[in-house]
Amino acid sequence: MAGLEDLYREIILDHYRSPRNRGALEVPPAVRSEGFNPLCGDEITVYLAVADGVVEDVKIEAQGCSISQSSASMLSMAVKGKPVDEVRDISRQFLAMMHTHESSLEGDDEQVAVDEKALGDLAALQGVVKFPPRIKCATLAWYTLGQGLDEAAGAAPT
Amino acid sequence: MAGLEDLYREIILDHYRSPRNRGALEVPPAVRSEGFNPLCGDEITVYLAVADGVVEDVKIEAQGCSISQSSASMLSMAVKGKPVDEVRDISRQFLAMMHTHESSLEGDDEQVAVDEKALGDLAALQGVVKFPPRIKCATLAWYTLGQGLDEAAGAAPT
Amino acid sequence: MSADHRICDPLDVATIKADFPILARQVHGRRLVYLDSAASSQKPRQVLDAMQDFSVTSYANVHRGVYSIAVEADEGFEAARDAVARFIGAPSSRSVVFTKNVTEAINLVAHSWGRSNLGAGDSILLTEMEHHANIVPWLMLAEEKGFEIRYLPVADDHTLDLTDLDRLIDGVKLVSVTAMSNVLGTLNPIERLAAAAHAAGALILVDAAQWVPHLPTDVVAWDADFVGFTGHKLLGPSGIGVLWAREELLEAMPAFLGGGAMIRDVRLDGWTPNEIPWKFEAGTPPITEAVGLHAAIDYLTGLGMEAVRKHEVALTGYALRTLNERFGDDITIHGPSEPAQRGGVLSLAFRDVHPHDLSQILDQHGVCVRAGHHCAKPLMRRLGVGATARASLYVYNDESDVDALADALEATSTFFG
Amino acid sequence: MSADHRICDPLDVATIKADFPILARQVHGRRLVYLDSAASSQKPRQVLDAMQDFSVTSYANVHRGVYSIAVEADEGFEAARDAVARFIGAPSSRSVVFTKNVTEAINLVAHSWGRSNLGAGDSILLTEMEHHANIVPWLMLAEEKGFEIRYLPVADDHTLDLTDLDRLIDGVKLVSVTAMSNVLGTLNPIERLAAAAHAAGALILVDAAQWVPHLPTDVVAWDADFVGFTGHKLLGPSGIGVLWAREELLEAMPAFLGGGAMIRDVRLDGWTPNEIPWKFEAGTPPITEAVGLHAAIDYLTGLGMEAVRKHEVALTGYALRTLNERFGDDITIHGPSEPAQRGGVLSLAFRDVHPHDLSQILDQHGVCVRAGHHCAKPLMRRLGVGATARASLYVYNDESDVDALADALEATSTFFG
Ligand SMILES: Cc1ncc(COP(=O)(O)O)c(C=O)c1O
Ligand SMILES: Cc1ncc(COP(=O)(O)O)c(C=O)c1O
Repeated sequence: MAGLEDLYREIILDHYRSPRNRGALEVPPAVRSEGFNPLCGDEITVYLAVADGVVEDVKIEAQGCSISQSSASMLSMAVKGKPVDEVRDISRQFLAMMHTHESSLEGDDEQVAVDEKALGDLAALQGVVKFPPRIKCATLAWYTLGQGLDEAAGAAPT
Repeated sequence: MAGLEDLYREIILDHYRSPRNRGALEVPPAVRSEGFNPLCGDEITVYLAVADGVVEDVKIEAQGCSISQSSASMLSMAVKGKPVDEVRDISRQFLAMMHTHESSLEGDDEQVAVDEKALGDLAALQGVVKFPPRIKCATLAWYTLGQGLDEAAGAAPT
Repeated sequence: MSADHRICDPLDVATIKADFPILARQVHGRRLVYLDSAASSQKPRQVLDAMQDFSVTSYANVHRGVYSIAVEADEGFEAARDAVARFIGAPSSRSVVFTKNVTEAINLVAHSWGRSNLGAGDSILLTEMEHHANIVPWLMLAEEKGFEIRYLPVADDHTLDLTDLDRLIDGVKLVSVTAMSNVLGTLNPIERLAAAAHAAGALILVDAAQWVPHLPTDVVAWDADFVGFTGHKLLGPSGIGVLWAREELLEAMPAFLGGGAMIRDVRLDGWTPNEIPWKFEAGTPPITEAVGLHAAIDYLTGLGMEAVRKHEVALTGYALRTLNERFGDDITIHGPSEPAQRGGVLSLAFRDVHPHDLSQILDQHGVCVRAGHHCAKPLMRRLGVGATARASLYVYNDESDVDALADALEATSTFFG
Repeated sequence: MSADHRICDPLDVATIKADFPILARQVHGRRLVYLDSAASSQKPRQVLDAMQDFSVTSYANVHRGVYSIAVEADEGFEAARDAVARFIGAPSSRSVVFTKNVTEAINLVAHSWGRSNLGAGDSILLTEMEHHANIVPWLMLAEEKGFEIRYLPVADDHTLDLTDLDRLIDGVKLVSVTAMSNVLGTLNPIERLAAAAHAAGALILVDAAQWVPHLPTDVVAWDADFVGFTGHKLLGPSGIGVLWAREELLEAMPAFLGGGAMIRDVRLDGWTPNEIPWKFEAGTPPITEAVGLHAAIDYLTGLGMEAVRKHEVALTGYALRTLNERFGDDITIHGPSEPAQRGGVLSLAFRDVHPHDLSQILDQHGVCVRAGHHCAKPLMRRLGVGATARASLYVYNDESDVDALADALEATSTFFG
């Protein structure tokens, strides 16, 4: 098993200590999505303000470990101000990186090429894949984001 | 484990080959009780004609192994013409003999003194206790008899 | 006397026998001749060792503990799920639910799918050759819900009588059928029944308790909706069974048992379920047993399920020939007469010796056969018998075991002449 | 630094440790310090050997097969039932039902007793400190039947708040309560609650999953109606649990799972149940697991449950003193502060290190503690935390393990300073 330095990179601890974009947005116009990690009790609420196909603002309420908190914080920075398509792409890339080592329960090991540059700070979370039980900590915010994007798409005027 | 000669005594095989008191009685006046061995499929029907506190007649329909059949046949001989009280006593004695070795599931090993003379032919079934799974074969007819006696007592004019 | 029809066996049974420590044991001074694998099979060293190794190196409760041995325990447990999925051709492990036995698997379907889909005016189709595990749960639910239960009859050649299939299947919501009879050995035409069920708008549940251990299994080729089987009949431990079901069905079904691990959230006034398959696994699962089941699957995969099946066809043929030649009219062997159409389950009637007495006497010769109704009382009534003596074959049996059975049958004449 | 308060231990823990092969293992180059027995305990050689011996000498399916090894298997299985009965002071083995875990035991009561006794207008009483296994089955049934669920609150000292007991218990049909909290260690006043339940005309179910492994148990002294516990928490194998209930209740309750062994007769159109306890044991039970549970009970009986309890009180006291002395305000240990009023379950909050991170770092030091909600989310909400790190003690733990925990806690400052 890998050493803890792979898990607790400085940048991760920094996001944990000073989480970005904490708080709530008014719903509506924003959408609100909730995620639970059924096994450890981590909970997260993602607020998304989407307009004209762009994630104009994002806020996060969460309780959880350093990994889930820093992942949520990094998420908020990575998606804020980005077009929804691009957000979905980042999300896909991030989840692909996380699932490289995950239980084959998730099905075939579809290889999505991971573009570390696109992920920015998020690449620091790569060490998490060496600690299988922590992968769900890192991905919780992202699945919750996905629900929020779906909801925003459904709510959008067509 | 004991040798098979302990189980298959000549007298047992004789009752098996030529079961006594086979058949049915008209119900009512007779009472009819049914027993099943849930695990092996043995089935038995006991018909009792009880009048004035005496088992005046008994008939048996049964399918099963040599032990269950011979026990039923011996039962029919042992109880026919006897007062109900005496029949209950024989039954108690027989069941006590059978349960000496049975699983403590049946509760405390209450020691009923067994009077081999009173049991007559039935004493030949004593060897069965060395073959635990066969005890239920030997006792099936007796539990069914007990149900029949209870029913006859309930049905009797008071 | 039977040397003239020695079989050509794709398995090296002598080597296999050596893998099963219990077969080295003696009973009444004779070698143990174990012919009761249809009730429960024995376990090879490889399975016992895998369980022991797991227990002394990586045991912990599962469900994503963070520390190392918990991670290893989780991996061992989930790897077992993956192995089960591969073994039965399941498209994903998400659709593999661990239960305590196949009985629980069928009850799970009855309580979850059945309770929410079957009501008065509905009907389901079973067969006359089902094990009680595939009758009683439906009788219990029917008492509560008032739906009708129909039965496909057993024909005189001991196969399913499909003459009236179209009429009987019409309008049913579920067909629930054993892939192989545990009394007759009959292999049922699952693909055909699945097609008929789907054409009638019904789902099909396959009780594969006797099939999965003995023949290659492909739940997709069957086009089945639910498939259940049990670990202790396929060289694995007691305490574990499997329900496989199509993912969409599991997703849509309400949970059955409630408790830890099957939830996403619990509040004092409500709860939400976890994802499949965990939604159906309340409480601590049979962890070490899953590891044992995995080892059993690896063992059988090592032998090759095609080879296992060929071995059993050949040995069943040898047994049918040997017993019929030696005992002629004194013996009746229930089930289809063609080895290729049946499994190695031989329910016997021998002279007028009751099955209990038969089993008792065979035991004196070290030969283990089960006597009774084999949890199939409706089938017993159909056959017109109260019980049978059943000898069943598996990978560790060979001609010497069949010969021992035949020799022991002769010996019954000491008491039952 | 803690040498001054070495405890006087009635158990010879060094010898006990040597009985548990997994404790000889290393993790990250450190000795394994197993502090997660509240989730699942480890197994001694004696249990592993008993299961192995049984598997290689006497394994067969149970339920009265006639041949010798089946007789031996039956005897082994039923002897386990007798041992369970003696261990918990049950008046007879007939009232001991084997399940797969305590979760199934509670679900059995909910489905069988609950489904036929609880309806709209009824109510039951749980507590805020229940494990999901004793909440979700009732929430599920209440959704269907529409009865009310009340909760006894948890007081600030982490015992049950009984102030409103009279009002809350009035009119309920069932009180279902854990004997010991798996998060707080709190020991609940079962005799008092049983008396109150009976006075109110209610039955009482005791979730004794955390009690039976750690304290002497007497179901008669409790005056309980239903008691459940689980094998894997008392040195036994996974895959087996126990429901004990008063005989009259079991007699009157309808069967739950349907299938083999639980029937007296089955026809195409109906069935009749077997006697208790088998009426509630559908299908092949966890046979080898029962033998393992028996060996675990023998092991604990050999140590003496009084001595086990004394050991845990002393060691819990040592742990509370050590951790409080070394970490002062940096540590919060949930649960009652008096060792005599609690079990050896220490749910910790440490500085601002999240329990997951704590568990991860402790693992680097070989120390196994569980992080999470411990299947008690309502209690977590009551405590105002999302998760805790839980260290739990058992017979194989001693002061050196507590010291290792404390040393490892110091090391968290490397990352979380
Ligand atoms: C108090 C309590 N109840 C119930 C359970 C559930 O036990 P199992 O998972 O063995 O069913 C546990 C343990 O997880 C427990 O601590
Ligand atoms: C066809 C069939 N179905 C169901 C079962 C029940 O299996 P278990 O007792 O493992 O649930 C058996 C074996 O007893 C069987 O042969």
